Amino acid sequence: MRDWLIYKTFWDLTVTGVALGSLYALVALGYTLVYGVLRLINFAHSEIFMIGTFASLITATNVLGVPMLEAGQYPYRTGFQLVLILLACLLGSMVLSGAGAVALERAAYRPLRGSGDQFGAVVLAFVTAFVVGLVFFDTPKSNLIFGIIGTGPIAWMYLNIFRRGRQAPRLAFLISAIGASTAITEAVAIWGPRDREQYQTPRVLEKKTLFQLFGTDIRIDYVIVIIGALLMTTALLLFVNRTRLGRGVRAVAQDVETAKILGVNVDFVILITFVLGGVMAGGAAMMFTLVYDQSKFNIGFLLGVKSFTAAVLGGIGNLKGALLGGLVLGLAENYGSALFGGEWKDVIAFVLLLVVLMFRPTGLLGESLSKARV
Amino acid sequence: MSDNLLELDHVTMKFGGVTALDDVTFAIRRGEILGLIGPNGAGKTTCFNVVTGVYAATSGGVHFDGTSLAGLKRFQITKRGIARTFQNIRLFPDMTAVENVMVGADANHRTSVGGALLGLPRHHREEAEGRNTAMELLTFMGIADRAGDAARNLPYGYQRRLEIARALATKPQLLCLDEPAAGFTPAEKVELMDLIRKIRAQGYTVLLIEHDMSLVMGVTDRIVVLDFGKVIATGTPSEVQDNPAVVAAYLGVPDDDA
Amino acid sequence: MSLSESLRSVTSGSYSVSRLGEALAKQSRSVRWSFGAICILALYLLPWWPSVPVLGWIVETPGTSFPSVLTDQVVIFVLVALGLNVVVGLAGLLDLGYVGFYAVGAYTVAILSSQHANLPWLLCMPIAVLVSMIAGVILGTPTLRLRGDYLAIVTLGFGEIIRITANNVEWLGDSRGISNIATPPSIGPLKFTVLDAKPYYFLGFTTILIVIFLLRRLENSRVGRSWNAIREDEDAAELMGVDTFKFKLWAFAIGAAIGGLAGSLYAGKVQFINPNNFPLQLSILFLAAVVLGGAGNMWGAVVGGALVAWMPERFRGFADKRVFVFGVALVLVMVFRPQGLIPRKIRKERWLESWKPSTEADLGGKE
Amino acid sequence: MKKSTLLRASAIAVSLAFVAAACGSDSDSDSSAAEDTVASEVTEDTAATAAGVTCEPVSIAFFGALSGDNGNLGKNIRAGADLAVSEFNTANPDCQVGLVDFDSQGDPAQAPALAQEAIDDASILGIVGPAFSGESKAAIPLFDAAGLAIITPSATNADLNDNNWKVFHRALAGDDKQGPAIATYIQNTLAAAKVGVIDDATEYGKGLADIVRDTLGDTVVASDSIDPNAADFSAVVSKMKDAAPDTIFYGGYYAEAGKLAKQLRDAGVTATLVFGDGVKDNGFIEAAGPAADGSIITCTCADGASFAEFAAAYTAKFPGETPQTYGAEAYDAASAFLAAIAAGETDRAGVLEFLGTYDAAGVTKQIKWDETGEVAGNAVYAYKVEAGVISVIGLIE
Repeated sequence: MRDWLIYKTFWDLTVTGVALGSLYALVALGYTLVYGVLRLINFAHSEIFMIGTFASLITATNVLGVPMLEAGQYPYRTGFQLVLILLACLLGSMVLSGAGAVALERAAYRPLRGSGDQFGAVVLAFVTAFVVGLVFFDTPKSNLIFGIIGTGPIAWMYLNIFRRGRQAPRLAFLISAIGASTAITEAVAIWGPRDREQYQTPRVLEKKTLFQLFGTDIRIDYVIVIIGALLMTTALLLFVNRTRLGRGVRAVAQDVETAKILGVNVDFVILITFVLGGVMAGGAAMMFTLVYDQSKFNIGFLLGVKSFTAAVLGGIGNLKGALLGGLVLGLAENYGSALFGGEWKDVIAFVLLLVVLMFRPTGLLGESLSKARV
Repeated sequence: MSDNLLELDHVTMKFGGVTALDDVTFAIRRGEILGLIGPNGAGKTTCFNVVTGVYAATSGGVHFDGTSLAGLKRFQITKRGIARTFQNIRLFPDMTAVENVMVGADANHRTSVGGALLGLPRHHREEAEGRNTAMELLTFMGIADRAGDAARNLPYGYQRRLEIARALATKPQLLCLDEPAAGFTPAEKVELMDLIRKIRAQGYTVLLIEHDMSLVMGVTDRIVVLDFGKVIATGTPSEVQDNPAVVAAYLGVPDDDA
Repeated sequence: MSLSESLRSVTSGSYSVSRLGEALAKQSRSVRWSFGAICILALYLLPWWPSVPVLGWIVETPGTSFPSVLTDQVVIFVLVALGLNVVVGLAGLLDLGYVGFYAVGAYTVAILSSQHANLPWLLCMPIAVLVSMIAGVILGTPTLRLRGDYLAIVTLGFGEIIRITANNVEWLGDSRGISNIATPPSIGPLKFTVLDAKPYYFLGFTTILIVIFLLRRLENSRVGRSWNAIREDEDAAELMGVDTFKFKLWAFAIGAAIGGLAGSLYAGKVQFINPNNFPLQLSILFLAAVVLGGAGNMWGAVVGGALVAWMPERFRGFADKRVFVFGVALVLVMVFRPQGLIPRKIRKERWLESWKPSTEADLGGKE
Repeated sequence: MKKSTLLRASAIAVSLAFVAAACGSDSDSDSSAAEDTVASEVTEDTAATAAGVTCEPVSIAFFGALSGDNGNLGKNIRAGADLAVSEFNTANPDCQVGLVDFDSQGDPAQAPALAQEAIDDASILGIVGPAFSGESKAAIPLFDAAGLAIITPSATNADLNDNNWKVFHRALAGDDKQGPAIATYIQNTLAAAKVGVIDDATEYGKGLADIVRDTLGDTVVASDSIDPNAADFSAVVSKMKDAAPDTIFYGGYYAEAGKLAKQLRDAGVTATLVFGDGVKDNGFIEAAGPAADGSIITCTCADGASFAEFAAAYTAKFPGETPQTYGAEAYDAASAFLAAIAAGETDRAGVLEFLGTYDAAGVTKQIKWDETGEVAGNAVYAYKVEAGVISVIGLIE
């Protein structure tokens, strides 16, 4: 009976699967970029995505003043106004996610590479002072003030004790990433206005059916997601392959030492890599809110794990692999859920990964950012 | 039993479209020091990698002590009696010098989890044997004074010697040295030549890749010259020295590494 | 010494611990042994520490029962950290699904002593260890050929597969979990009852001591050396004659067995398990414990495991902010002590000092 | 060298001071929290009505998640108990009852240690909680052995009282009462010919959904589970769209119910949506928006006149908030313990015995327990969402 079901709903599952896969792919690009350059599983990338969804929410409601509901109905917008709102949200998400990624890199990773700088020291010092403040005060405002006051001296101290020129073991990066991820998630859960509750984002786009394909309704939000993901991936590929900075990224991905000798500013290239990953995650986040109208403090976790799976599936470090991996994973999850039941969705994803790695130990398209030629 | 310890039989190695080794055939006789030379990119290290099982040859075969090495895993080849060092030193940096050598000595040991957990007599015997072997080798290489130091903290020359000690600890029949003198001062090179002779005197067969012509000429019995993956000359040092093809190869490709 | 240097020495200050170690190493064998014996005795008395002045105020866990925290969390985390340290710290294999083995151990005991049979705990426990070990081999055989981070994501998937399967398969108790799991049998005055956690602690601590004893034997043997070599440079290790696959599989199997052992202890104590006991986040916490303590150092793993289990309970006063603080602390520790609190040390070969060449240098070469 | 030793010493001193401050402040906050309730009530009650009972300082405890992923459910439940306790303290200035929190984070691994601590605190006479079924199974054996009565305001799993726990009570009906009622409603009132059933693969959701599935039998034409942590339910939605049932039942909590309702409506599924009591929460309306309209929610609670009173008091105590899922049940549970204290019970055995004879009108229903600890009576009510408001439409026969 289930075979029959998947046959009947095949195109339906395909469309939604590709849309979901596109989101996976965009987030996976961030994992793959950072992995390609630093050989690091950027565990906190899922939180960059989460920040993006909140940026989109804030842009829509606080900046543009779109209400959640208008007279009990969704606040649909049309035409120019709609495009403007969507673009503003996209921009907001990309900027905030990109900025989040930069802060993450400077504070949680760069000091571990032995080149900690003022920026990272200040961020770390502020967080430290804030945590110490938690001991003495119980209101966010006094914590914040205490944090700001304490930042200066602690930052000075941190700058003095940064281990310059000493590369930390790779496991330390991973744990630092996990710590950063935990801290960001919990900060949103504790000090966000709705605590751990789910947030809604205003639905400005009416989910109209654009056309029918093989008897399946193709909705506008899915079309936007799929086209958006393709455009962003293409832009990223062009950037990495055609620009000077992109060459720098590839050079560092290939061999850090050689790149250094050739005069590439490695720290700057790494920063750019994080920005690129953050922007992609921001784009994904905005489109996510477009389809699902929601966010939550831990929204990134599962999506992050899946996206990382997608990146490995396609061949980690390989940009086109991330796209392919995302799409394959999205489709497999949808078909598999229909076939075996939704409770097995994650099992299907991981078994697929295992099977693929058995036969292609470096993923579908093989690894290495440096070899990701168009 | 043949006189040859190792035979390369029409070995060809291709990476994608690049042919790194092209129909290479040569043999190493028991007890000799064979030099493998050639300009940069001639395929010397690839040749090593095929012998030690890092790569499987695209075609052709490698025979060691009369049997084919095809299909053997790397560690099995080592246990058969081929040990090597690396061009860019690859010690176990966070382990002590003596531990590094003991890893090599373990190639001849059989204690596994059960034996270690139960503290079987064989475990103790092998540990003691490993320690002795390691310390004797370190003494032999002249670096026993730093036996308890982490490999990463040793001076460069010590690290090179430690690699040789580690390889010797596997009790090989054939010792493959990949540019052991790279980065050495002339005085150190002389010491190294003595050392290689001493190693041979102990009964080992040595395959030596080296850039430094004086070293190769001074220590080897015979020399194989590779260029662009092909054997262009084989013979004693003096024969090879006068070979016009060799001269052309070396003059044609400037040696920027030495 | 300049100010910044002194600051640095404070953060890198393993001085207190390592100095103690050095001071001890200089003492005679009998002094070292009696010091060890006193430490062990003091640790056996750990459940009573909260009533000691000063010390008690440091270790107590306000708002929750200290002896129960010891048995349900600290002992389990220390055991798990010891096991994971074999995989991650010694052999250098990144395992993000270690909770899977812990779950296999707990579920084996649960199924054999409650769900589908009524075997005594003492019989279930070794079976659980064996089953976990087999699970390790089954997972390891296909995946250990993968390198580094591929292994990480595959093991992460394995942990999730175990949890989701337990959650959705009726035979495994599905989301309701399994109750009434057998407790360990009473030994003389040690009665394993619901309301007294101390006997479980004695059992758990003894188990930890045995595991440490056995792991030390492994570490100081050909096996431990091979693991270290694999971690340092897998290719070089294989070319030096180390059967890398076999030893990686052993690391996996031994790690899994210890994880399963921890699971069987947990199941025997709490007598109830459900899939919520084994979330993915727990694997990450386990890994954090090992690296925080100092990957590759058994004592580091012990300290890391104990800290990660105990700290959140100690600082219950922070209520919902303690997880945030934990996250920040992880970043700070990694930034300023990337090797962990008790870094892996270059092994001091005590025999080296007394080593004398037995004969003239003989290389054992071929004639 | 001397300087550095000094520096080290001072560094150690500073860090010790931090620890001291940390510990000092946290024990402060503990006690001050308890005192807070006491102090504020006393000052508020300047009239000092002579009425009220006298008692030794005693407390009841809340046991459940206050932090972690499920922290919200726990906080809402705790608020109900908190309201009952502060009302009681206002009314009885000479009998101040404390409310002690045991934050389990919903984690069964933390539950036994917390239960042990509650047991070791002799002033605690009763437990409102444990909030979830999983932690209940890990903690209740300890409470049972210690004879400390519990009233869970939210754990509905049917097999919870298979264990002959004598301390076990719950302030709401188990799934084995609600499930068949839901099925009856779908069959009789909605007269559904084709039903789809979805659950969230949790103990609560799947437990309830399975009862509905079993009761409805062949009318269930499509059945599936979702992962509550996922955002996308498109595979399930496709399945439901294809099977075209007239009614869909979802067993789970309100947040996912909201997401699911929205995605079903977006895909053009028009079936009537039916939910269990875990969805009776404004969070559902917020998450689903207009998609919530027309949904049916069942609950073993009746929003009678006393409920309105409760809601008003709730908003007065927690400005800007309304009672959420299981908040009212927690209020009823705490009230039962407070009644025992008011009746002069001073030890756990007495409280436990008192609960056996307790029979009073609660906010949600008449509270009276049978010998297994299940609340007597089978009343299950249906609610309907209309224009963003959940209102009762009647008793399910």
